[in-house]
Amino acid sequence: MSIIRRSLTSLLIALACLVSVPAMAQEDPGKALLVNLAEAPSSRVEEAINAIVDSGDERARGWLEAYGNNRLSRIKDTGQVVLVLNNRGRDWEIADPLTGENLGEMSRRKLDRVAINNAIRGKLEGIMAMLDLNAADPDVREASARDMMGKVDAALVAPLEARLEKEESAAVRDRIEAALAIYRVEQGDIEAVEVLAGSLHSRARAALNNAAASDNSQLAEAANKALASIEQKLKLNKAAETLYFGLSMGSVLVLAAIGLAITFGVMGVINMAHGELIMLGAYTTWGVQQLLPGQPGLALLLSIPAGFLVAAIAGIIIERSVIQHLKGRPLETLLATFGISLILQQLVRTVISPQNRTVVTPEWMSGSLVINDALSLTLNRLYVMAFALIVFAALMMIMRRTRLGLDVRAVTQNRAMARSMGIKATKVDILTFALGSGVAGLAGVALSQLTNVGPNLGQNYIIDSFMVVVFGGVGNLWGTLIAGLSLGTINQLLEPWAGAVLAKIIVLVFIILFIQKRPKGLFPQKGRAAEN
Amino acid sequence: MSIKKHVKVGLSALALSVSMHSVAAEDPIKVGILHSLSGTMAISETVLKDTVEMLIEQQNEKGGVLGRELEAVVVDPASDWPLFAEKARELLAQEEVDVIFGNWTSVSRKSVLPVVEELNGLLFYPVQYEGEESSENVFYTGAAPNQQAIPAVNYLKDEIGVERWVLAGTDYVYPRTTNKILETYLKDQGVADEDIMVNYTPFGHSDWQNIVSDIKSFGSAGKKTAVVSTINGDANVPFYRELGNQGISASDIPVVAFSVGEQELSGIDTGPLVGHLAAWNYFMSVDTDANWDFIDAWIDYKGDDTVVTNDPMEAHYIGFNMYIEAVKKAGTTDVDEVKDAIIGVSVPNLTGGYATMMPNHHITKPVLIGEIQDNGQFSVVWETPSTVAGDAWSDFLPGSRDMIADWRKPMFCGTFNTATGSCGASSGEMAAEAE
Amino acid sequence: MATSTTWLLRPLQERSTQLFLGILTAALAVVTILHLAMPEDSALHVSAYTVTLLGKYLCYALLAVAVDLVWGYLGILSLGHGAFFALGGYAMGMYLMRQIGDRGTYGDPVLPDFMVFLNWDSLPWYWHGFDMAWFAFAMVLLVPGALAFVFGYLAFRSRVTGVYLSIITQALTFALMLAFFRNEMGFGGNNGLTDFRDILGFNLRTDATRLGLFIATGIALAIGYVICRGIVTSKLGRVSIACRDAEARTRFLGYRVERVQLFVFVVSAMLAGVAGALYVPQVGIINPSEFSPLFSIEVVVWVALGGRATLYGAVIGALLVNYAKTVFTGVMPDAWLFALGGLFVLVTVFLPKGIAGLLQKRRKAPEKDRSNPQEATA
Amino acid sequence: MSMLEQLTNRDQVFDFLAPVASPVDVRHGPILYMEDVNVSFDGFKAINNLNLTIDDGELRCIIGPNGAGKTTMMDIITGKTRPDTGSVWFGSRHNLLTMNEPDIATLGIGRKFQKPTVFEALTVFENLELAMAADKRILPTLTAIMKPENREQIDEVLEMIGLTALRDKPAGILSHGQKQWLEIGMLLMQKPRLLLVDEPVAGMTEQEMERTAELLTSLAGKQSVVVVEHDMGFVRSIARQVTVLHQGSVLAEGTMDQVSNDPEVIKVYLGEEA
Repeated sequence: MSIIRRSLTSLLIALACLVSVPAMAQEDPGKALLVNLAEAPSSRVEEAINAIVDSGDERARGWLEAYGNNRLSRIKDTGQVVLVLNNRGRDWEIADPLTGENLGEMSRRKLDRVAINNAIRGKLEGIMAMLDLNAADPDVREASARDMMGKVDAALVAPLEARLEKEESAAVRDRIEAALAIYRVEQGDIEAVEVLAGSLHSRARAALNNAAASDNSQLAEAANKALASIEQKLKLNKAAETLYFGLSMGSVLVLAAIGLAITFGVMGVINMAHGELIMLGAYTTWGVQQLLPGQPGLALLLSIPAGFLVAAIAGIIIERSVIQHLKGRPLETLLATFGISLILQQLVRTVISPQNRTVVTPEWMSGSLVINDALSLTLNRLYVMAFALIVFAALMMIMRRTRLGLDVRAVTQNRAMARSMGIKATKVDILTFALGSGVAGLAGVALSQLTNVGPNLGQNYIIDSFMVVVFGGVGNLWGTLIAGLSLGTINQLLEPWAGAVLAKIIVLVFIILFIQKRPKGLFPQKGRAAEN
Repeated sequence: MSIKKHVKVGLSALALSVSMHSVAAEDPIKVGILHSLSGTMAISETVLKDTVEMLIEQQNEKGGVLGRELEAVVVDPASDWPLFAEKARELLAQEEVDVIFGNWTSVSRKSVLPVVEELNGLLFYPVQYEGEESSENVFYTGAAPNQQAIPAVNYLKDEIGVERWVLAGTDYVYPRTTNKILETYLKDQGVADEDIMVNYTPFGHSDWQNIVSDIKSFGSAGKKTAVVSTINGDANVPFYRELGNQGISASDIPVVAFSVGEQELSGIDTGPLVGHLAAWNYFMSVDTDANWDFIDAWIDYKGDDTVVTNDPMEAHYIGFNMYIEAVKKAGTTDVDEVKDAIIGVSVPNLTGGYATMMPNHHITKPVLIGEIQDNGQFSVVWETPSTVAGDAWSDFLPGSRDMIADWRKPMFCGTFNTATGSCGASSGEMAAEAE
Repeated sequence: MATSTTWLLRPLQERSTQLFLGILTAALAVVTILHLAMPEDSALHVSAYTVTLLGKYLCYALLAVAVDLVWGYLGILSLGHGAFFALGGYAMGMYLMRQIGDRGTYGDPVLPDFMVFLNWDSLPWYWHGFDMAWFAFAMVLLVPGALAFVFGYLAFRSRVTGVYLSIITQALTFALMLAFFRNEMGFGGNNGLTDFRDILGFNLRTDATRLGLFIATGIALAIGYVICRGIVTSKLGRVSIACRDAEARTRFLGYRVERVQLFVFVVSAMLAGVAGALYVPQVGIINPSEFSPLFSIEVVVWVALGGRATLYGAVIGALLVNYAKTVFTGVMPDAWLFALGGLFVLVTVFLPKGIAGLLQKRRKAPEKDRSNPQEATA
Repeated sequence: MSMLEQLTNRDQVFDFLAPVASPVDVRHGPILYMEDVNVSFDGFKAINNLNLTIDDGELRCIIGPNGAGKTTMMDIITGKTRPDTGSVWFGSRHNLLTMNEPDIATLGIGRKFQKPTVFEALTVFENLELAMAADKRILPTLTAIMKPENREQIDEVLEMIGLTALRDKPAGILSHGQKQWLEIGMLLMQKPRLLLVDEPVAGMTEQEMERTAELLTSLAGKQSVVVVEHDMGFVRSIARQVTVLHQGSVLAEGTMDQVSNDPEVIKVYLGEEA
């Protein structure tokens, strides 16, 4: 899989080098190979592939990648095999797989894709991995060795063993041995079981499970022993994993709620449009990615400030046009902002589109951080978690250390007094609301990496956000943080045995009951001020 | 004082009804379009509204039918189920439309059904659904479970050699029924209980971490495992993202989806999904001239060459043409005449075959299995040798095993019980009422 | 005894109430006559469609009155009244389902269709009794009442107020929505309950029954209005206003604020339940989306638009917004949300006292309808 | 205001001014008895070993700088705040610490807030109606009908607090002083055994003050009155017994002259504020 994903980029690189290579002789052997592949009936595809591999042609890898990625096509009337560089829209950009020369655009109607399916793709991955085993970078070798696991077949054993001789990196050796062991266990080799004893890799476990089920009693026994030893480790990892899930869900809640903690918690504006501000942030990410095609990473980074600004400006507009007229009427703000949220949603539907938009996840955010074969932390969530904490810290700083923070606290505690001390209350209001909205925008940027970017994005988070803020105690950022994380964790802990829906319901009921016990939330504002 | 206002409201309400009443143009054939343009379902349904409008435009360019123009009457039921019933009533009773194309969700169809039957209208329903229904007034141009689920499972079983099954779905009637059918079917095929894992999630479920990791461990038991996904709409993006990030590739655990088409994929970064599967009766990538022409027309209509087509759009395409044919055949738009005329009508579909309206108001469709490509398209890897006729009553559910629907006289019954040889109460009686 | 009913009779001597009832009866009469007497094709004929539509509006109006009772006069902004509405609706829906009997698709004499094809083998306990009208109708009042009682008892006893209360009412209805979406609950999941046949033996698909339901709703609204008006004009009404504006003070006068709140809250919930019960047979379906928090908020908006703490304002608001909805979703399908949203914003900003406020401005000495947008909420 | 004298002297006529036959047992000892009461709001000790006894029919003035705990003390007596330690008895039978505000109120302790709180949305008349001693449970309140004699009572009090003219105006429009009076009027309607009056003359004109003074003094004897006040002049004009609170405990007690010559008190007052 990972290989397929990297494919297009590396393919283009490959071609780049190709162009530099002096033009090929008249009858390029590659041509025959490709045509052979393109025209092979599904039964003979494998031969065709092997033919390409055996040809030892340095372009082979590029071709196979293109093939595995549905980027090989035949021009219907000429029968020529071409590389599809861009396969979106009505006309596709194609290139010559032999020279890499760009052949311009051609209507997709005229092209006939060289068919592939998962079975072949699986084989292909094995072969690719095999090729990558010779790569210079040991990490690439290890990765491909991991991909080998469970893909080894009789054909691959010999080359792998050969490779094992040459290999100096211990990590890679272990992988290869494991990969071979899986094959051997499947062949009923008892010694191999030992090799897999410690491994947490699912493929290894699969192999052992099969062995345990086999009628060869010794093998079964050995396998069972190995499995038992694995089970223990698995339990621990599972626990760690669940905790991670909880925290990551929690941090999403925190992100979604933290902006509200300011507009609602600090300013007392029940901002029903909060969700839509999040949505704006997400759409900004999409927009920036549209402006910078091909650089999702950069686009994502840029959309952090952009998302903040867009949402903040929207916030200012809302504050100026509506909320300032509703001073001291919190529940009226609820109604007005509810209206605004309807408008914003429909605005996105009509201006952009009712459909969801694609937000690309940059390379460095996709995949997962592998702790061990059983425990790997998904990167996008890891980043979101970090992001949430940073945003929180930044807010804390602003509230505690800056003049704005001071003014905000002053104004919220005693407006009249603050005024008489020369604080421009209106200005503070604007800034506060802008800040809260901006943070909502940031949340949107983060969420665009986890879920849909569509008109309904906001609605899915607004209620949760309110729950978090109220549970944490209105007007208390720490409360929001703790509340978010704990609710997320509780939810994920419940999910395995209660199921997703029930877990959510239980959490809601828990909040309701909790508010009975502590009517002002986890961290209520204390003292005389809180009385009235 | 307040009271004056009341009068106003009251009267204007009447005024509304009156005004609506007075407009009942005789000449054009009125085509009601009942798709949500706002609310949660707008995501999927707006394109269907555009499709029908486009088809009407094209038909009018061909000079309409029976020398009469077609005219679209669009309303917005706003993803609000009771509103669907109300709007259907508005279309039939006030606007007096000749036919309705509409609905997506089962619940909206269920809410509209009594209205259409009572006012004896015509409804073309373009979405794959759970079956277990056959109404005199509804034409199901989407797939019934036997036109999607069963063939897909067969493919996984026979071609990929899957032995262990995860049935994951959103918790509503379509996945529930489909999974019930599949469970029974798989068990008949000798799959053991412990090799089937069923999981339901709420609408728009966004946190899939736990479930995906469960699927992962379920899949590491040794046998080849596949996920049969009836997960609906919005929940798919986070689901596939989680799959990708937890490193479940199509070659490890393929996911075959019944509700994910080009439209949904256009909202997902498909890079990580290459190789996962979907089962439909139409794919945009199908290489036939009819299809390419349809796509080009659609692109021109929307003025954007990145727009996609999908299965429900083809269903409307078929349904619309069937209606036109039926009207020509009957020589009138009279509902009862058209109902009789349309059975047996067959029109070309977009995948190079023909779709025929069966007596049970379902149509014949080919079943295609497609693999997701990195450009949000599907590449067809398998298809049924011939078209499959939609089965209103599943053979794998205890309640409906013996039931068939046939809307030709003399049987004229949506729930004919072959065991008792009698027509089950409901639809028969409805028909009676409708007369 | 006389004294125990005077609070109910008091409103009847009141000019505003008399007017309200007068108009309502007149409207009912006019619609009925135009529907029955006028020939189908006449421009004045009121179609069954319009009758049902108006019936639906009246249900919403009753719901709005219930909300105004707690929000306007008690200062409790409930963002969860949709829950009581829906529960009433489900109670009625269950009755209607049981009435289908063996005419269901699968002809099962007891089990509703959705239970048959999700192969439930027997009726869950909580479905028993709903085949009897009296039981079902009792439940229409008792279930929402009971929920409101338990919830209110907990909340008011521990003095949860203001925004906190609003948010947990929202949590309540949200939790219920999720619960009812689950098919295991045995309420038909997302599809809810539908395909109803008849009520009390009358076929729901005949215009006569529709007219009957419409009139019944009108009467229910009248009764509900009088009850609320009765409470509001009684000493208890003034006490609840006292609770709204100065809770502590009221306590020091010796009133048990939490009990006042609980009483009014439960009454309001029951009214909402009735509204839901009448709503279901007219729209022909009940499903969990009625529990959606957004719906509850929308109801509050109706009240705000009509004018808080003036019961008739709530009615005006409900009728107006829903009428607008019907029209806009027809004439400007793609843009009606703009209109609706814009309406909400403009009203809250420029008409803090709603339409009723406008009307009151015109008269010299305002009647005893007071709203107090400031405070009241905090 | 001579009128007012008469009123208050001839209370057998205006029986509603007479003390109610309440269950409070004052046969042996004081009507209010506080011992070793302590309260602290997150760390800050608002009340510190407070001991205070009020005798039946006594008029007691309590003075003290801001933050001396005057209001907190009232909160404790009326059940709004629960002390951390100590005991508070109403008569010798009722332990106030076991009761909630409504119970305490019905038992016969009336309170006037520092910041006058009346029901602004209700008319003056209705404010008094709600205060009127009556069965205050739900259903009785719902079915309550205004009897002629109740109406008289209210009118008389209206008379007394000089708001007859504003009878049907919403209380929201009243001036600060008028609100004070209305609230006192509400106290009278409650017919309490013990009145707790927090800064009754704040924002009142000279003669308003005098009337208030006369009213309060006239009440003493039949009902026990505890007045918290900043205005020394006013205190001197009514005070018999004065208690000085400081930092949550009793600093001095005695007649006005005694306390005003007490060096401690002087120090405190000069120390903080005059």
